[in-house]
Parts: sequence; C-alpha cells; structure tokens
Amino acid sequence: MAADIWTALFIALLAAFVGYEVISRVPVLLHTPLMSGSNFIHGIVLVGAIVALGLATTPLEDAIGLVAVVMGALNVTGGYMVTVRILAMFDRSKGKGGAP
Amino acid sequence: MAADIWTALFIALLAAFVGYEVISRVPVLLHTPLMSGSNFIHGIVLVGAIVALGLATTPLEDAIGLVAVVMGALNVTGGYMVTVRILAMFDRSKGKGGAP
Amino acid sequence: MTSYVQDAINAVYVVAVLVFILGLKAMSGPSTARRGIVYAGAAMLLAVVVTFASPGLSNFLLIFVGVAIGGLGGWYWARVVKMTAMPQMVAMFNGMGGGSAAAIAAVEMLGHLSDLTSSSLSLAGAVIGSISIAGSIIAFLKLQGWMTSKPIVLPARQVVNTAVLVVGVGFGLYALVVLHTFWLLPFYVLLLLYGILLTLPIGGADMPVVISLFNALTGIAVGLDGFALVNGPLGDAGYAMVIAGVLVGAAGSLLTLLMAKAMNRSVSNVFFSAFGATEETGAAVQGQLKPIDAADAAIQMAYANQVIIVPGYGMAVAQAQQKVKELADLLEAKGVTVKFAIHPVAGRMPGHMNVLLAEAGISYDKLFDRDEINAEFPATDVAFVIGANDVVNPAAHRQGSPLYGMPILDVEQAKNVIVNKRGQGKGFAGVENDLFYRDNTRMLYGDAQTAVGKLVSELKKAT
Amino acid sequence: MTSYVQDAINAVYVVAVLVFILGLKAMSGPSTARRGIVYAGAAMLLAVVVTFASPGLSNFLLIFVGVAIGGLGGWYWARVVKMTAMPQMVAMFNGMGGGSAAAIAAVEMLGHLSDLTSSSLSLAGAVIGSISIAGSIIAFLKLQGWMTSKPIVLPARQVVNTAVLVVGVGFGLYALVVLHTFWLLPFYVLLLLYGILLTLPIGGADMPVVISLFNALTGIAVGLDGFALVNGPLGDAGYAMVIAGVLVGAAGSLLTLLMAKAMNRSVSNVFFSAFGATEETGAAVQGQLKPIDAADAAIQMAYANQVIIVPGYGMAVAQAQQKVKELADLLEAKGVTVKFAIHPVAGRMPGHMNVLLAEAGISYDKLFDRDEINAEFPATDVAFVIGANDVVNPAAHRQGSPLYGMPILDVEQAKNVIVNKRGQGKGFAGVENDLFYRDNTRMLYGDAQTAVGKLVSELKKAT
Ligand SMILES: NC(=O)c1ccc[n+]([C@@H]2O[C@H](COP(=O)([O-])OP(=O)(O)OC[C@H]3O[C@@H](n4cnc5c(N)ncnc54)[C@H](OP(=O)(O)O)[C@@H]3O)[C@@H](O)[C@H]2O)c1
Ligand SMILES: NC(=O)c1ccc[n+]([C@@H]2O[C@H](COP(=O)([O-])OP(=O)(O)OC[C@H]3O[C@@H](n4cnc5c(N)ncnc54)[C@H](OP(=O)(O)O)[C@@H]3O)[C@@H](O)[C@H]2O)c1
Repeated sequence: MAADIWTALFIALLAAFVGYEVISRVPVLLHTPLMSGSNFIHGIVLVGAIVALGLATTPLEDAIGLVAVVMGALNVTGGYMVTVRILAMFDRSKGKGGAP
Repeated sequence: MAADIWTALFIALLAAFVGYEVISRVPVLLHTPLMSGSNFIHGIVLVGAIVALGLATTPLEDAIGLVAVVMGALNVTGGYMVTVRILAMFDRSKGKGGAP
Repeated sequence: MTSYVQDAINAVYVVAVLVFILGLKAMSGPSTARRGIVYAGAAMLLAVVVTFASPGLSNFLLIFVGVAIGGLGGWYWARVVKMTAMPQMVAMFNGMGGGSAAAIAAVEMLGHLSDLTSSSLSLAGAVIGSISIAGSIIAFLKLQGWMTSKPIVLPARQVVNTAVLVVGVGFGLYALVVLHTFWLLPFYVLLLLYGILLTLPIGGADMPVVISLFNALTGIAVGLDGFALVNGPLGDAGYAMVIAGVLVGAAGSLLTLLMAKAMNRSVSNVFFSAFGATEETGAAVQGQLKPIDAADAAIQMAYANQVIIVPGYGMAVAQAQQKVKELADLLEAKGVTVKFAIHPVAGRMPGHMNVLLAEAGISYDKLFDRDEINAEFPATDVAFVIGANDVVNPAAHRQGSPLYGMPILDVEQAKNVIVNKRGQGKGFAGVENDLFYRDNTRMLYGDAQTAVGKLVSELKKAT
Repeated sequence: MTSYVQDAINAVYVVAVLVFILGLKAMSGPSTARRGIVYAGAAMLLAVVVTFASPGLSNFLLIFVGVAIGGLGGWYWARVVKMTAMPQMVAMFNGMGGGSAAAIAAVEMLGHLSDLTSSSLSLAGAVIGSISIAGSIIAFLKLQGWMTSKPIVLPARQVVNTAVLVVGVGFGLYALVVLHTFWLLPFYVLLLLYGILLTLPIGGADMPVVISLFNALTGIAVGLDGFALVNGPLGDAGYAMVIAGVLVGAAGSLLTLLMAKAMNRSVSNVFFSAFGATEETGAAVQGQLKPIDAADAAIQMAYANQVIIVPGYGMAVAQAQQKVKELADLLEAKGVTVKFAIHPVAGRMPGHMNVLLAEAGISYDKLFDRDEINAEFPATDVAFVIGANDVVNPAAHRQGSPLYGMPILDVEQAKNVIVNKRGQGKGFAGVENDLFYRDNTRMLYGDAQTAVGKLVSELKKAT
C-alpha cells in the first residue's frame, strides 16, 4: 500500500509538469475552448464512477454510485459536445494562419 | 508484476513528455551545456549500481557490480563538474539579457 | 485469463492517457484544436467501454441506465444550448464532474472507512469535489440570469465562510477517526454550503476565471479519487484518473492565472474582493457627451475610406452580431474597407468576440488582434465602438486608474469615433471613460441591436 | 521500522525527481542555467546518500571503494581537462553511464535470469548501454586525437554491422530462453563491437550530434534498467531511474534533432553517410585569391570605424582567442568599434565560440548573434574572418550547394573583408567558398594564432 502512494506521487508530479508545460504558451483566444476541453478530460471520472457503482453493495451505495455515474456521463458527453461546438466557431480561422 | 509494468509505462510516458516539452525551445548556444547537464542527470544510474552491488552474492556479480558503481560514479561526478565548468563560461552573459 | 483481460484494459488506459495529452497539446494551437478534441473523445470512449470489462463488476443494469441518462442528457443539452450560453454550460458540466468525484469518494468511504490512507485521500477528493459542484451551480445560475449576477455580499463573510469550511472538514475527519459513516452527512452538507458561500460574492463578469478555477479543482478531485482507488478496485485505471485529473488540475490552474492576467486581475482579488459590488472609481471627467443620430452616422461611415469596428460586451448582450455583419457588408459594397479590432478580453469570456462574429459569418481575416491593428487607427476615418467600454478606455494609460496597465485598443487616435451604448452605463471595471467626451467622439445611443439596425436601414435607403 | 525508512527514502526520490526536472528546465534558459545544475546536483547527492539506507544491502566496503574511485576520478578529471576538450569529456562520462547501465543489467540477469519480464528489460538495457559505452569511447578517442578523426569506412559496413547486431542480440535472447548465463558473454562482446563499428565511419566534426544521441541512448538504457528493477530490489528507486532515464532519453533525442538541424544535417545522414570521407563538391570558382600582409591588414583595421570579427573553427584549433582579445583591445584603444559575429554552429560544438571568447575574457555584450548583426555588415569597414569558412560561405544562398539553406553571416557585404586561414583548405562541408575570391576580400595566410599575433605586434608598433 504505502509503496503505491509513492508511485502515485511520482505519477502526479509528472502529470502536473505535463499539464503545466502543455498550456504554458496558449493564446487568449483559445482560453475558452481549452477550459472546456480540459473540462472534458476530467470526465475520465466516469470510469471511476462505473467501477464504484459496479462494486457497490448496499442500496445507499447503489444510489450514490448511480448519481456518480449520471454526473460523470453528463460531464464527459456535455464537455465533449460543448468543446466541439466552440471549436467549430473557430473553423473559419483557416484563412488566417494562426499558430504554427 | 504485470500490473507494475503498466505503472512503469505510465511513468515512462509522462517522463518522455516532460523531457520533450522542457527542451523544446532551447537556444543553440545552450545545446552543449544542456547535453552535458542531461548527461549528469542519467547519472542516477549510480543509485541502481549501488543497489546492484549491495545485493550481489557471487564474486562475479561483485566484480561487475563494482564496475557498475565506478562507472556510475564517474558519470555523475564528471557530468556535474563538466556542466558547471561549461556554464561558468557563460556567466559573463549577465550583461546582455538572454531568455526570460 | 483475468490477467490478460486486465493487461488489455491497462493497455487501453495507457493509450488513452497518451491521446489525452496529445489532444490537450493540440488544443492549445488554433489550427490543430479540433483534431485534438476528436482524438481525445475517441480515447475517452475506448477507456469507458473497456472499463465494463473490469473484473468483479456487477450492477450492470444500473450502470447502463446511469450512463444513458447522463450521456444522452449531456449530449442533448450541449447541442441545443445557444452559443452565448456556453460559459454557463462549461460551468455546469464541470460541476457535474466535481459532483461525480464527490459521490465516488462517498461510495468509497462508505465501503472502506477503515483503510485510513484511502479514506483520507477520498475525503480530500470529496472536499474539493463538493466545493466545485456547489460553486459551479451558483456560477451557472448567475450567468444564466436565474440569479442576480451582482456580487452578493453577506456580512462577516470571511469569518463565516472559514468557519463553515473548518467545521465541515472537522466532521469528515471525525468520521474517519470514529469510523462512523453518519458524520459524513454533515460533512457533505457543510462543504456544499461552503462552495455556495464562496461563489456568491463574485460578480458575473468575473465568472470565466471562477469557472476555470473550479475546472482545475475538479481535476484535482478526480486525481485524488484515482489516488485513493489505485490499490482498491480500480488498479491501473486509478492511475489513468490520477494522470488525467492532475493534468487538468495543473493545466487549469495555469489557465486560471493566464485568464486573470489577461483581464488585469489577480485570482485572489477575484475571490475575495467582491469586485463590482462597491467600486465606483474614476476621476471627474471634463467635457460633454455629443450625441449623433443614425442618419448622420451612416453618412459618415459610407463616405469613409476605412472603418474599424470595435465590438464589446454590449454587442454580445444585445446579440447584435448579425446586424453588424449586415452593416459591414453594406459598407464594403460601397467600397469602404471594414476591419474589426478584437481585444482579447472584450466581452465576458476569452475569445468571446471571435466566437460571436465568426458565428455571424464574418470572415476571420477581417478580425484583427490588438497588436495587428493598433497602428492603423490614426489612418482610419471612423472607429465604430459597439458596446465596448473598458477595452477602449484611455484611462488604462494613466497611473492610478484601476485599469492602469491593461493593454487597450487606441481608438481615440482615429479621425472620428462613433460610440454605441445605451446610456451612461460604465464598463465592467466601473471606471469613467473620457474617450466618450473627446472632441472627435460622437455617441450613438440605443441598444446595439436597434442602433446598428437603424444604421443598416439608413445605408439601404441611401443606396 | 523498515517501512518508515522506506517511506523516507521514497520521499527523497520523489523530491529528487522534482528537482531534476526543475533543474533541466532551468538549464534551458541562459540566465537560470547555473542555478539549475547546482540544484540538480544537490538532489542527486541526496538521492545517492539515502540509497545507502535501502534495506538489505551489504558489500558496503566495495560500494564505498567504487564510489570513491569513480567519484574522485570523475571530479579530478573534469576539473583539470582543458575547456577545448569538453566535448570528448562529455562523451566519456556519458559512455560511463551507458557502461554502468550495461553492467547493472548483467548483475540483474546473472541473478534472476528466470524472471522473463525483468530479464527482457535488462537485456534491452544491456543492448543500448553497451552500444553507448563502446560508441562513446570511439567518439572520445577521435575527438581527443588519439585516433584519426577522419571517417573510417570499412567495406560492406552496413551488412557487417547489421549482422553483428543481430547475432549479438540473438545470443542474448538465447541466454534468456535456455536460462544459461554463459551466452551473455558473446552477447556483450558483439554488442560492444557493434557500438564501435557504428561510430568508426563518423567524422570528428559530426561528433556533437553523435555524442548527443549516445547521451539519449544512455538515458533510455538507465530507464530500462529502472523498469527491470522496479519490482525487485529497487522498489520506487526504480521509478526514479525510469523517470530520470526517460526524461534524458526524450530530452536528448530532441536535442540531437535540434543540433543536427542547426548544422543543416539529418541524424540518419550523420550515421549512415560517412560525411566528409569522400565528398568534394562545389562548382568551379572564378577569380583569384588576393593575399595581404599583416602590416597592411593592421593599418586597414586601425583606420576603420567599425571592425566585425568573425571567428570560426580555425580560431578554435589554433587557440587564438587570447590573441584575438588583445587585437580587439588594441583596436578599441584606437577608437575603433569592435564587434564579434557569432554563428551558432561556428566551430565544432554548439556555443563553441561563445565559450572560447568568454574564456579569453571578451565581454559578452560584444558578441552578437546572426540575427542581431547581419544587418550591420554593409556599414562595416572591415570584416575580419578568423578560421571560419562554411559559416560565411555565400554558397548557402545557392540552390544545389550542399550548404544550401544554412543561415550564414553575410560577411561579403562588408566594405572590406580580411580572411585568415592557413591555405586553401576547405571548411567542414568541403565546399569551395567564393567569398575568398571577391574583389573586396584579402587573404591573410597563416595559422590563426601566429597571424593574429603579427597583427597585434603591428598595431603595437604603430602606436
Ligand atoms: N473577455 C473575458 O474573458 C472577460 C471576462 C470577464 C470580465 N471581462 C472584463 O470585461 C470587460 C470587457 O470590456 P468591454 O469593453 O467589452 O465591455 P465593458 O467594459 O463591460 O463595457 C460594456 C459597455 O457596453 C454597454 N452596453 C451594455 N449593454 C448594451 C446593449 N444592449 N447595447 C449597447 N451597449 C450596451 C454598456 O454601457 P451602457 O450601459 O451605457 O449601455 C457598457 O459601457 C473588461 O473590463 C474585461 O476585463 C472580460
Ligand atoms: N558548432 C557545431 O556544433 C558544429 C558541430 C559539428 C560540425 N559543425 C560544422 O562545422 C562548420 C563550422 O564552420 P566554421 O566556419 O566555423 O569552420 P569550417 O567551415 O570548418 O572552416 C574552418 C576553416 O578554418 C581554417 N583553419 C583550420 N585550421 C586553422 C588554423 N590553425 N588557423 C587558421 N585557420 C585555420 C580552415 O582552412 P585552412 O585549412 O585553409 O586553414 C577552414 O577553412 C559548419 O559547417 C558546421 O555545420 C558545427
């Protein structure tokens, strides 16, 4: 157990760096789609919710697990759709270069 | 066992991203010190060498382990010293700005 | 057998994480952004599907029902919502993620309260997830207009808020210590309350920063849940949650800072100063407002060589973008060069103006950044400001002004300036704008949609 | 007890990894670079020290002896070596890392050949580590001049090399399959041989790229070793090795590509074309070389308003930097403005010129990048090229030339050009340089140290 926490810490540390580096030079124009896109990515919470509900044993756990799944699914599909729609607005950008 | 390989894969994946991102915009001027600095960082091999020798049981393992430790120690101290010396050359750069 | 299945599942998670990162990377450049989200979406789908194969799951019917309700609901809602309601949509879906994280933590704590490491991590995830869902819902209500978007400032709020937070977390810790799940109830109630109290005093205009911060928080909550679950049922899927969550946590935190910086605020200022509630700064301004009517304004523009249109928040609330497009088309038909000057924080979310104008069908190569267009104002006959205020306020050049240091569009250098707004309303920062009093400035009063509409009919008449 | 010790050790590794990353980040900006390496060094020291506390270790005496020998040796060697020998030093220490990784893999395979996953990973680490040490030693010998730095091209080398590699790896796999450690011996021998064969055909001037690639390879070998050891004795220290190793692997690979790009080569070209062995391209050049003697050159410079000095590889091999500094001081004493134009790949390692000139005490704000100074040549009275050739070759502007596309210093636009070199030797790319034949160019023949020395004495005489 204890060892795995350390492993997870290594992972968290690296993930934080990656997240930071990836965003570090983004134009203001893309702040909103990027916020929405990263919103979509934490929709991975649905995976955790499925497992939690799948392993729930009492009715209370079932109920809370169901709430978790519904909310997770809302997050993931809504987040995806909103991002796609926002980015579709930028699609006319084709003409004008933009970042390399 | 099998599970830990996956964990290590996650870690390797993230580390590769971090390495890539960190270097992605470096001026030519710093290529040599950076090469030398990253050379130093893989000197962490010394840690592995110490453990390998520390757990060696046969004379052959002892001998090879000793070679590993000596080489690892050469890597780490030499890599450090060389990098410091190269960077010391750049120290006059103070006057002239440089990257932010 | 199970081991191979587990290996296959893990492989999918590793690939999914890889694609998430690449997707996020792609999303930070305009030309690759769409590809990025599509790939990330495919990876997510895969990750969710393989999770069903995880060993030991039951309750499949419930899971399907839950995924179906949430999935279809989210899909539908996100499709039908109007483009202008996007910020509150993002807030809402983000809140859902935080709620899900809090609920997962609850299930975990109900089942395994005795494993102290896991429960502590779950508790932390529950704290952050609860704040995120409650706060996001308030943000949603404010932006949607179902609640006043004015800051709501309760008495002694710093003290009360802190007390709610501390007592709430105290209940949670007590539950872990006495191993009694009942105490999780007041814990959740108080934490949700804290999320509400934290968000109430924040004005609607600051919401993009707030949403971004809650987004980062949800990421961290998800990461903590993943942490807690790694050794339990989730195995390596836990790592996928840790990575995706922390990734978003870090990226979102940075994004929050960048956003706040782009509008010249600090994050703590956003959260703790109840900006806009009381502020009413600004030196007394000399001069007079000189109105102009639509007919005269139309003539001035029609005979100009170059017109630069500067849209702002007022254009967005009035939904005037279609009319603006018509106006631009008519002017161009008369041989006038029309350009749009887009300030990065014009409107109420980053990229707001680009999104609206692009939606109205205005070609992207007529939109210019601050840096690209500022030099052109002196050679411009008419600068037409539609519902913008702060982003053209020369007070930004004056030390001491609350706007000081914000980069602005130098509209005042144009030969003539026509400003459309409804009356004497101030901008988001609440600062007087002496641009409106300058000799070369005329005021075209009225709601942006109506006013621009009138310009359009005048121009049509003239043809 | 052990568990707490283990936790403490792990915490140190996590912190060490964090500092490594921050250190590497800092090292990629000139102003923060020194701080970066110092922090990384402190973290490394800590990581090594806590490793001694790992549970179950014995053999402490041997370990101390090994660390002492290697540590003191590396320290001393790196301190006393001349600045000009830095590239081969880096190669050597990098090779040591690869060798260490290969040796660790050997110990691991000797002890636990039966664990297939770990041994396969160790084998992979051994392959890469062996190539890296053997190749690095060849690179060292070439750069140190203990072996000809000309490409050594053996007949049918592609076939032979591939055969050596395949058979070698075959022995290794066979050892894993039959569980007999004896077969590791031919495995190691052939892999070391492969590393030698791979590096022999590469010319001395390409070595920076090669060293950088071996550096990345060593990183990967270390990462693989860590991978193999994670479940075994190392535990989370294995992860630290994986992270540091892969970090360097990725950073080093990118750095290799960037370096190759900066000198207009591709990496596969470097490895497989034996560049410089046969090449002798270049169109016939019209015109004549017009020599100048030191006295005339000195006068021209002394009466100039501005002199730009362009140092190149020849200045480095001749060790003329001190003389150059004297020259610059004398000219400045006479009121001449002296600037240095530094091409990024002048010399034989990136940053070579900056390092040498800075070492000689020339102030950094007299050194200018290509971008900063190219526009100044037309207004310059004398451009003085010291042992540079390719970086000032106008052929780079001509399609079809091997140099085509390389950004150069536009020396030919100066009013007068004085070029110091020993004779008619070509530059690294082996291309004729028609700059030397231009009307405004004069050749000052001789070894750079001697020639610049003469200029200095002439100038002193004139005072
Ligand atoms: N973009 C972002 O991400 C973001 C996010 C949050 C905050 N902000 C802040 O928001 C501000 C944006 O500047 P801005 O110049 O776009 O807007 P602004 O400074 O908020 O000014 C908007 C102006 O539009 C007028 N207006 C309101 N409704 C109108 C209507 N229906 N028709 C015509 N005019 C109308 C108002 O005056 P009347 O009342 O007299 O009509 C007001 O002066 C900046 O201070 C920025 O920092 C930006
Ligand atoms: N910086 C890097 O990282 C790096 C690494 C590898 C390769 N390279 C390559 O190296 C080249 C560098 O260009 P460069 O212009 O600096 O050098 P170069 O093109 O190699 O030319 C050097 C010139 O110096 C002369 N020279 C040699 N020894 C001398 C001495 N003792 N005194 C005076 N002159 C002497 C040679 O002519 P004589 O024989 O007639 O004297 C030769 O023409 C580029 O092609 C670059 O791509 C660079």
